[in-house]
Amino acid sequence: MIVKRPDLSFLKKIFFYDLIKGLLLTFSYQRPSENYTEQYPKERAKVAERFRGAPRLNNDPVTGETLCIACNLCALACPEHCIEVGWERDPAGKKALTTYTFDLSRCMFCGLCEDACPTPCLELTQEFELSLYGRRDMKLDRQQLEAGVQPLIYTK
Amino acid sequence: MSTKETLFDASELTVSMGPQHPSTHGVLQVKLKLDGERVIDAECVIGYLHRGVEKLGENQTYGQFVPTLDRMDYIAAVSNCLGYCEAIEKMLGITAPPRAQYIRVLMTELNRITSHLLWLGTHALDIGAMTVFLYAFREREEILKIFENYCGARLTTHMFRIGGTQYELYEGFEDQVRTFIKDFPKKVDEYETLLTQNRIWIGRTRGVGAITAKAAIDIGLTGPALRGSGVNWDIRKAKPYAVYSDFEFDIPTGSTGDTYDRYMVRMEEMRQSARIVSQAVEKIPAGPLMAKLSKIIKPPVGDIYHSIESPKGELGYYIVSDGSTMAYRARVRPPSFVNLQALKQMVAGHMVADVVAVIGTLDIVLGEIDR
Amino acid sequence: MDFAIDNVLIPLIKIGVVFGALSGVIAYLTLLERKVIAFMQVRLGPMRVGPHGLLQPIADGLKLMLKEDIVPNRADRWIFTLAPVITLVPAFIVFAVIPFGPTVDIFGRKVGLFITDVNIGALYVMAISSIGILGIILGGWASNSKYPLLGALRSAAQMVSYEVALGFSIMGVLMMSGTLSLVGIVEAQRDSHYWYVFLQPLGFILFFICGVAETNRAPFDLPEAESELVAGFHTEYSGFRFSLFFLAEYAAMIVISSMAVTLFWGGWLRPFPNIAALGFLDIIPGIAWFALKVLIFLYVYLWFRASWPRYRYDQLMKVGWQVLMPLAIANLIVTAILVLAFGGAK
Amino acid sequence: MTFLRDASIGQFTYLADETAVHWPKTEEFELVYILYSFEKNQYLRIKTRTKEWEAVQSVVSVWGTANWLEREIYDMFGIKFSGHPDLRRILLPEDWVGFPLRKDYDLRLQDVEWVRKHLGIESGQKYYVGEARHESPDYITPTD
Repeated sequence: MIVKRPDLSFLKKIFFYDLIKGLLLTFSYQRPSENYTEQYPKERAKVAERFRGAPRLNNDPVTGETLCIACNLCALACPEHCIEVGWERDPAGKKALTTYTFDLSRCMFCGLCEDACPTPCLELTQEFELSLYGRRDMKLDRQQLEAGVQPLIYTK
Repeated sequence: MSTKETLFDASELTVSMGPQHPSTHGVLQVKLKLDGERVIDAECVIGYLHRGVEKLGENQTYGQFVPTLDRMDYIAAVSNCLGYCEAIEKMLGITAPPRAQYIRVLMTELNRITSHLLWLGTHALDIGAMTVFLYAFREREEILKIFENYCGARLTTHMFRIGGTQYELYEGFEDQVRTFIKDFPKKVDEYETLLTQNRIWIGRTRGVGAITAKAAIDIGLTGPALRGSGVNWDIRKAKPYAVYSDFEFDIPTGSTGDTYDRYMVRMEEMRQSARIVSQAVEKIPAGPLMAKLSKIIKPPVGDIYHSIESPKGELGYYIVSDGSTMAYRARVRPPSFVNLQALKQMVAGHMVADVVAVIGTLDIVLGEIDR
Repeated sequence: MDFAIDNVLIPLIKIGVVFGALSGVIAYLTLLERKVIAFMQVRLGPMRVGPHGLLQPIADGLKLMLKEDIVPNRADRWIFTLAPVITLVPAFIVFAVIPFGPTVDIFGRKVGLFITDVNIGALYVMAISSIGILGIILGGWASNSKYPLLGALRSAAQMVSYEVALGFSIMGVLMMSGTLSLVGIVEAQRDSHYWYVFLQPLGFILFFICGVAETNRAPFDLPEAESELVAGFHTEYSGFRFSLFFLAEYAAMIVISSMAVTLFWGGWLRPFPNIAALGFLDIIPGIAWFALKVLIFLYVYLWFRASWPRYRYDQLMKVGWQVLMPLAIANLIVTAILVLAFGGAK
Repeated sequence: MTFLRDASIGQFTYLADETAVHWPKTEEFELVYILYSFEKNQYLRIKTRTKEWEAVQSVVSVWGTANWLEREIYDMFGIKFSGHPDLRRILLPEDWVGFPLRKDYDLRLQDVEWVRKHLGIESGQKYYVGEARHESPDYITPTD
């Protein structure tokens, strides 16, 4: 299917037909209803429900302690080696989670850890405002992960 | 390319459109030898964005390598992902279930539209038409919202896994896509009113960067750049992968191979992609999303070359596996890398302002060139 | 005492008023530009600085004042500082001749709403506005680096060639009105009951196209095209010096618009000057009409910029010499014949 | 080992890709040419093995595409192509030492040295002691 190459008839050239057509189009878009910008700090962006943002360790809603069984699958799945899971055997012989660090500065939010986690514990929330003041704060420890990253709301 | 001495035999002025130049799409440095306004020679210096993707491929498991591929051609991340997943599936000898195939085709075609919209915006912006950029990005925003709702990310989507797709369609999906497809052709007509018959646009793009079909094949041009020169070759038709054979769409080709033809070819391709998407939305079959395969992917020893039609051209994957969980060699054939070679031929003899137009029409993405 | 007031005090007040208003108008013209183009592009334009971005020009002005003023090391320091002044001054002194309104009496004294009524007005405007080109060439050359040099040569060639076509396109009006002084032209339009745009449509179109090209704007803004030569002749400038170039460009825009209004659209006359039925239009003073018309022209300037791509350099020259020039001369000849045929200058 | 694949014999007028694979055990490079013919709509893959120190005949004269492809192979593997118009490094800086895609090229230590030498700062790269994953490395990450 050969692409056509339309050409301007001489008459149209005289009366700037093509140029005026362009002008009318831009003029027609001036209605405020057509507006598309979003005033970011005041109007918050509508984030999709499946958005892959900052990670969070979920706790069991009933008993309150963590769902994580320290299986280290998420650390192996992560291409960027961001996760380090610390665990030790509790008296019953089962693994218990002690420390859990997640290096947010290297994470690319690919969601592989979320897929690898057998329990609904590790979850990428819809939080996207992750700018912090130091690289050291980027290494989230267990408490921060359970509470989820608190965004600092832009007040002015 | 004439190497005659310059007009007043003054030494040529070498101007370098440096890596941070506003109109090179990414970090590309073009060393131009100018004789006054006329370009004698253009030499591209690349490598500023080299991240060693292929070396990464050898040190990451097959599943982990997929997100890195999204960062290669960050504008058409979905087709990178599709090409790689299909190559590995071919090696494993499995095929994704039909529902996953349909979702894959649908998402890749939507991604093709976003890539062409971004190309249109930046190409028109380089030549001066500022408003087309804003209109094109308004449409692109709609598609990115669909991606965000579906897989959680807008640009580096990491949408497919080896063996199928990870995410089920969210409930509002069909009608969100239908509303987009319903008014998209009208929007493309709007871009055309601003550009196609505009005498300034015609003056700036006709006869600029022309390349014959034979020279294009020899230098290895693929995709819309090749089809602009009249070669009717599209991998979706030549070697149908996924379920492309179920849809009917046609392949636009140009006649003279100049910037205007490539512009018209891509505009037509956007309409064809919209056609495919509208057919795909109606015929998504029910069924499982992932093929049955073990958690740890170990393809048999051997190698494979699988190429798909990415918005920029033929995107090929050559994977050698030695039976372990990591690829022994993961070679990516990037379309922009090979298309950029044609810049030298296309630009010789033109004005400085045309270099910008030609870079725009080649639609290069530096992430893919430098790997 | 009377003489002193008439010839010294009043002109000084007028000059003060005109330049005060002018710099205010230029500042808000930059905001108007960003707002109009923004709305055409489905976005909002500056909203953060003050309600709906109204304080944005002041913020820009302040920013440019406070910004560091870099002079390239091997630049020719003297010419580098002189160049923006050479471009700005002509753009401002042209306003001495432009009639904003009819002579009106304030406190019982007859005062003309224009600074001076020089009887060679049109020639004065042409001469002064061609000096601006020198500033651009010097600016480009003095900053001693590749891009500004290319940009300066390009814009100089462009302005010179469109200057000539501009001059020709005005001739038709001068023949019709018989006088060079701008106030005279407007009065001639009032007496002849027609605005010259109806008598000289081709002349007006040519004038406006050349005017747009003259000020490096809209489809002809190749010299300072961001995508090719970074920023043309004022690449190396920053801070205060850049703001001078910036003001000069907008002042030139206002000059061309007000010239178009005075020559072709009947300066301060209300739309149908002599038809008594529309008497009620007289309530709005002449100067308001003038301002309204200039505003329309500025809007058209911005409208061009938002909707069209940019000409390439050689096409720009081709249009200038091969299309506009012959048309302007043809228009000149035709008007000459008509004027002679219908009995001398009115 | 010189071979010249004349495009006209098999109508393979289009060289899709040209790449190399490094087999350190037998100290060989394997050059892979992927051709495609428009008439037959057929892909063809040609593989040849050369010793690490041998030069290979360049195919730039047959297909123009090979120009940059071969420059990249030289850049990544160090295979010299005789008859290539200008064989220079294409992606890496000119003075880069070593060829990254070889198996024996330990990426991480090389990066740390290059950054220290050129930029004079300690590279933030967490380096893993031990070879690339062939010899079952013990991933010790120094606590930083």
